[in-house]
Amino acid sequence: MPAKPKVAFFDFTSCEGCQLTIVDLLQTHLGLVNLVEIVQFREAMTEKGEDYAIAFIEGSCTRKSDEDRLRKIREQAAVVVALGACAHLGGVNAMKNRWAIENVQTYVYGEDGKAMYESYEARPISAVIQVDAAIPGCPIDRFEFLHLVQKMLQGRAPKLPDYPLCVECKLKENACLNKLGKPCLGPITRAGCNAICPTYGDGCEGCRGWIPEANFDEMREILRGHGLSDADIDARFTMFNHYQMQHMGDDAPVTTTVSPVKDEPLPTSTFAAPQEEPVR
Amino acid sequence: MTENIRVNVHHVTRVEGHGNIVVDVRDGTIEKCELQIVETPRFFEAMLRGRPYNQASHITSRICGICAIGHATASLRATETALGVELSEQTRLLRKLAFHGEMLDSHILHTYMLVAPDFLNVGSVLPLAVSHPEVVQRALRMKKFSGDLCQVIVGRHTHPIAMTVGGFTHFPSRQELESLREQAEALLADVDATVELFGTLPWPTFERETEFVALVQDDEYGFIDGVIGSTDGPRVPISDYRTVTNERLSAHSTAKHAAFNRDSYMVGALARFNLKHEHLHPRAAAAADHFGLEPVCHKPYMNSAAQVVEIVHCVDDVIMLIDTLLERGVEPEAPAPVTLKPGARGVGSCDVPRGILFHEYQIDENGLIEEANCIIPTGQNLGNVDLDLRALVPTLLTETEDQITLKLEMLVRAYDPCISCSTHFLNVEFVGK
Amino acid sequence: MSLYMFPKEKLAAFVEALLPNYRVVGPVQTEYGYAFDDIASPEQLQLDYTTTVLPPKKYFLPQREVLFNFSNEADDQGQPHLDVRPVYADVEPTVIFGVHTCDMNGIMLYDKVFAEGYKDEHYAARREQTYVIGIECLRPCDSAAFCKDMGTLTAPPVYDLHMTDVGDYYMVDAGTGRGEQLLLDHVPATMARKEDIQQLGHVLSAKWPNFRMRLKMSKDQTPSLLTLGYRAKLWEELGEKCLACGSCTNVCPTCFCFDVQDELDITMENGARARIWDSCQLREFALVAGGHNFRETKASRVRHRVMRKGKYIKQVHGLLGCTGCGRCERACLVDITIPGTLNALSDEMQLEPGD
Amino acid sequence: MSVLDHSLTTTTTPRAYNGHTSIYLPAIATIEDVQDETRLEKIFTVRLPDGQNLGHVPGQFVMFSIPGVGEAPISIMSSPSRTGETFKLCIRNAGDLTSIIHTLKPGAEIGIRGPFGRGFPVDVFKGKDMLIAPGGLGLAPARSLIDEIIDNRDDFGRLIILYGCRNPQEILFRDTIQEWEKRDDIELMVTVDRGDENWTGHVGVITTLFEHVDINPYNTIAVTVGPPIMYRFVTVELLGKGLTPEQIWMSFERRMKCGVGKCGHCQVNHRYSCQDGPSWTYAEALAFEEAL
Ligand SMILES: Cc1cc2nc3c(=O)[nH]c(=O)nc-3n(C[C@H](O)[C@H](O)[C@H](O)COP(=O)(O)OP(=O)(O)OC[C@H]3O[C@@H](n4cnc5c(N)ncnc54)[C@H](O)[C@@H]3O)c2cc1C
Ligand code: SF4
Ligand code: SF4
Ligand code: SF4
Repeated sequence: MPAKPKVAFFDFTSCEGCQLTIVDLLQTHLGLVNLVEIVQFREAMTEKGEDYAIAFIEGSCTRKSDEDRLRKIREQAAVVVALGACAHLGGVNAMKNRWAIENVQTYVYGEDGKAMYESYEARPISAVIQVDAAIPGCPIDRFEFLHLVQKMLQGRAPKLPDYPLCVECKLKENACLNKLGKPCLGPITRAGCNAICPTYGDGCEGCRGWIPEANFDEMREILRGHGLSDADIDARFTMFNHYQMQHMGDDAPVTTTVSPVKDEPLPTSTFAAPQEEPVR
Repeated sequence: MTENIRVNVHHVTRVEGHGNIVVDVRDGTIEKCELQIVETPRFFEAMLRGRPYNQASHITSRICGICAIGHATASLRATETALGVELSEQTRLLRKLAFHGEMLDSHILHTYMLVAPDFLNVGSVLPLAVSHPEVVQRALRMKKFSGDLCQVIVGRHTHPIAMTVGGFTHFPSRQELESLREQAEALLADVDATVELFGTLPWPTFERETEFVALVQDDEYGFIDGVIGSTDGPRVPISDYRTVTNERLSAHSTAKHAAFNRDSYMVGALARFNLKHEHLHPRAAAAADHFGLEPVCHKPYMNSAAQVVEIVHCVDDVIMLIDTLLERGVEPEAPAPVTLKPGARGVGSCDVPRGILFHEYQIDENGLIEEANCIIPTGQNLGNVDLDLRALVPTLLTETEDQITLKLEMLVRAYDPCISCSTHFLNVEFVGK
Repeated sequence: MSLYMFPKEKLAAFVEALLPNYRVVGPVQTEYGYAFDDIASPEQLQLDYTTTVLPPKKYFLPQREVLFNFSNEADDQGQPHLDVRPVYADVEPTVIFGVHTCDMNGIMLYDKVFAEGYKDEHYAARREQTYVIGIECLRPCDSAAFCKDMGTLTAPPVYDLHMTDVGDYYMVDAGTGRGEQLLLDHVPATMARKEDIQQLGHVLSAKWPNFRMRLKMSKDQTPSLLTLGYRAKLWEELGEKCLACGSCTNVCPTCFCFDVQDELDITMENGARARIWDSCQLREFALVAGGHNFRETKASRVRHRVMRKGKYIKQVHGLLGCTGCGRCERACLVDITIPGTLNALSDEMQLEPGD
Repeated sequence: MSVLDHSLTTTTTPRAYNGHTSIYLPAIATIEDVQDETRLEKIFTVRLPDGQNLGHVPGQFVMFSIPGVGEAPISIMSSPSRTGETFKLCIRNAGDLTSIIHTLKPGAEIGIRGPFGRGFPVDVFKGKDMLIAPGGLGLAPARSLIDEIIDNRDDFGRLIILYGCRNPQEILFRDTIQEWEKRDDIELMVTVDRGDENWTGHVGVITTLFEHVDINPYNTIAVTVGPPIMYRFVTVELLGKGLTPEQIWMSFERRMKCGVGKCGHCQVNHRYSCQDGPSWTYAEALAFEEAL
């Protein structure tokens, strides 16, 4: 067998759940460590190698200052894989892009605190560096990760399904949630997670991104049929895919604005702002 | 004797999230000694604005991959309190079960994969797999159980699916529960072996008196709801959490610290042990004895020992909870109804692996979130870590920088800082300030 | 074969007696309806049920079926060698209870598809090991069914046993010798007497008025209607609406298209080649290397499905590809239905007088 | 005769392996030789277990597989007359599986199923003038027929080959083409859509060659193999020369997963291209809206 490829994991703005999912995969598939040599995995090891061929990047890029680190990784790695919705789509992080950055900074950290927290429009890493493959999901599906890694080791392009979740949902013989009046984005979301959310009774939230043929108009009609307001539907369309919606411009299938409105006033939280003097 | 030391441990590995320790000692005096957080801010509170209330738990579980069930639970409790939701007994039982799954997963990960390598003198879990394969295999077995438990109840551990406002969207079958119970019984041997292993470790004896804060319940060593308790005495209702987390300017930096009755307090397993050890299951109490853990224990390194005690407790509690559920039978039930009204406010709290966590929301009459606040355990601990570091460093000056670095890292690791919980932090110190 | 009967309360004993020797499956109640599933105790079996999400085809052509295992292990010289072993996987003697007449028509078509041309041994292995016990439909499942239009209200000759509820008894028609044996070995059934047969006749003729017709044409006209309507505007309209989610084909008792995928174990030396249900409604179904897609538009895919149901399958296998079970209608989130489509097509194709 | 005569369908029994039969189980064959042909194509010489003869007719295909990667239909390049213990395949690196196939070295074990599909009815062609017009990679399957004709040259009338490629680099079998050029019993013309500095031959799409040939429409069979778009234009030329649709043969490449008429992918209207094709007459194709 040829030398094991050296693999490194990196995290940017994320919850690190995808890396944890890989740790979980090791519970049942410890043999993975025989296929690759892990040289960097901050969540599990102290050792750090800078010589790697495959880089898995978790998390969105949300700071200008992170771009350099991303470029360094790109220079070193032969293959860069976006790991999980944050890296792949921008994910939940991009919900904040609805407002100007000062708006969210002030809201969370107050007038004085905002300057201390560097941030800019959250984006998928493909917006900063070239990405060779993506493993979607929030979190990733551990078996999809394994299969895609195996494909890469075979020298193949890790291809994702282009069809919607409903396919997998039907094969599992789930009762269709949309038929039961519960909102589910399965019809427009890329399959590959084995329809885990509908299987557990909760509608798909679109964490794997849209299929190429997503029929947003009919999807909206279906959700309206459940009595959902347009605001609610927009919120669903943008939970993981805010960045995509933002960058679809006028074609974005949303009824409200997804990008900052000029000169919006800066709000402060009516909940405790960290500037307050001791309450005691 | 090292007169001048500079320790700069970047990206403390093996903690969830990013942290840097900076120590600067000149001529025996501490110039700087702090745990810096380099995690990018994520602005969850801001993002929640305008979102439907039933999205909140799904969004906030994404704050942290390891405390996902904890965040979802705190979030649901906040929403439910705001919207006047009464939970059924079945919902409470199932939530506890899921919560235990996460508690076990997190504690096993932390103690076995992040803490044990330090004590066994191997760099990390990968070399540990070579030097102590049986230890790693046991850890993976135990972790698999906690993963299976989460899967059966809420679909998955990281970002639970079936927990929703007012109840659940999926229910475990009798068969699944029976099989989990069997697995839990079978796990007891591993649990005993765990206590044995951690009993042999040379826990550092460093000690510093401080205040401990945890959720306390009347009749159990619980993790969800209750009142906020302190080893300094007071009991505070959850709705008044702000008087506890109380953010103020600290003496030695411009950043803010959480402080209740003293300069800082500690949350997490040790705090829970100190506050409610009398409700531990007997096997867990015996484990505490075995480790020489006695309330009130002021040795921060012993937080990891307290986590092992909680592992023992949770496995027993899982068996008990499953027995209860099997006896009552689990029936699919619709989530409890909500009442929408203008300006509804609610606080939810639970004691996640790393300590007490608060979510607070204000929800409008259309069910859209107007305001949100999340206070995470690591943020509350940071002030205490700094004070520990300042007390610890002078005792280490005779050691080599490598040894110092390791001890400091181990201290930070003992707190199990889940820094990726990057909602806003209460305490951040910046180099140069 | 012969007609038998046994008291309804003996059904439990029948199932009980089968359980030690067979995998017994049948309709069971789920949280939201019914599904064919394994029966562990007789009370789970619900013979009075509305149509399941998936038809019993999953027992003959499972959603995922391993075709063969392969290995690439190295010999003594370290030279890897390819080895392949066919799998007629987990085929155990199975008894399926409660198959509706529409679904038996689906099985009849499957029998042809997988036997004609090249014989599919994997299908045959499952089919041979499976006893089909039908149940006569006396009432329509729900408003989506149009079995009466499609002529699938009577049981086709694919069953081993076929049961009709005649009040206190089940009348059982033994369709095969092995079915007869299965019955007589496991339940005290008696030969039906003349008056019982008469009663069966009453029950069977009384059922017809319970069913309504939904098609504006006879089923025999659908092939020519579809030939005429190949270029109808209707397909564009349906293509606009369609979600391309494949639900209609996955739930259909007569759809059988599959994809083939290779899977590797963790060593990457061994693995399996499996077939997995596929759907002509999906974008990639007819896409080939180089990017050419023979059915690029959703309209062309929707049309292909309906053409298959109402014409192509009949041309190839002699049977219509729709059993009127109504599953696709229940599954579709945008109301694309077979009766709706055929009726709309028939409307669109009405030539104006004088044309 | 119906448009589709099923008697033409060549049904080959699947190869038994280890005593089992499964139409999906490949025989384990060995790659004997690999030759680079062009930038994109390689020629693989394949040996079946025990050197069994493949037993195909021109125009048929095999399912070529690398277990663990996948399986794809590949036309048989060898003519039956030149198929002994081995046969040849010409494979273009077009994607997932074929890129891995291109990494195979002699000695590699692979899976072969087939031959499958309806090939060209060579017996029916006997005594006829043959006009063969392949485009690009289409020369590979056409080669099987051409070699069969060359090896039984007396059984056929004229042999006219009109070969078109996009550019000179894509031209397959250059050496063989040179040999053909030398023969006086083969009328050969090659064209490229776009030439380069070294190209001295004909430039223009394949249809521009047709004006240079005269045929006897009453005794000619035309066979064209290439991308779908080519058929549309070539058939116009052929009809213009007075051929009837029944005299024009073509090969249809659709996605195929099973090769045996089950998986549904290769359907052209109601017909399965893997069984009722891949070789069809234009007359048959005209009856299918989806064909061209
Ligand atoms: C009857 C027939 C004969 C063929 N003969 C040859 C030949 O002699 N030489 C040659 O190089 N190629 C030939 N092809 C095309 C060859 O099968 C495809 O190039 C190959 O399948 C591409 O697979 P891939 O995995 O490399 O490409 P990808 O683009 O990665 O393929 C994606 C998927 O599409 C399927 N697919 C893609 N293209 C085709 C296609 N044209 N036909 C069927 N399935 C396809 C593959 O099975 C695969 O699952 C023939 C195809 C057919 C139908
Ligand atoms: S539940 Fe969702 S994913 Fe499943 S079939 Fe219905 S719409 Fe599709
Ligand atoms: S069902 Fe939807 S939200 Fe859930 S994991 Fe899959 S793609 Fe993500
Ligand atoms: S096409 Fe629809 S109604 Fe007809 S058999 Fe299939 S699922 Fe049933």
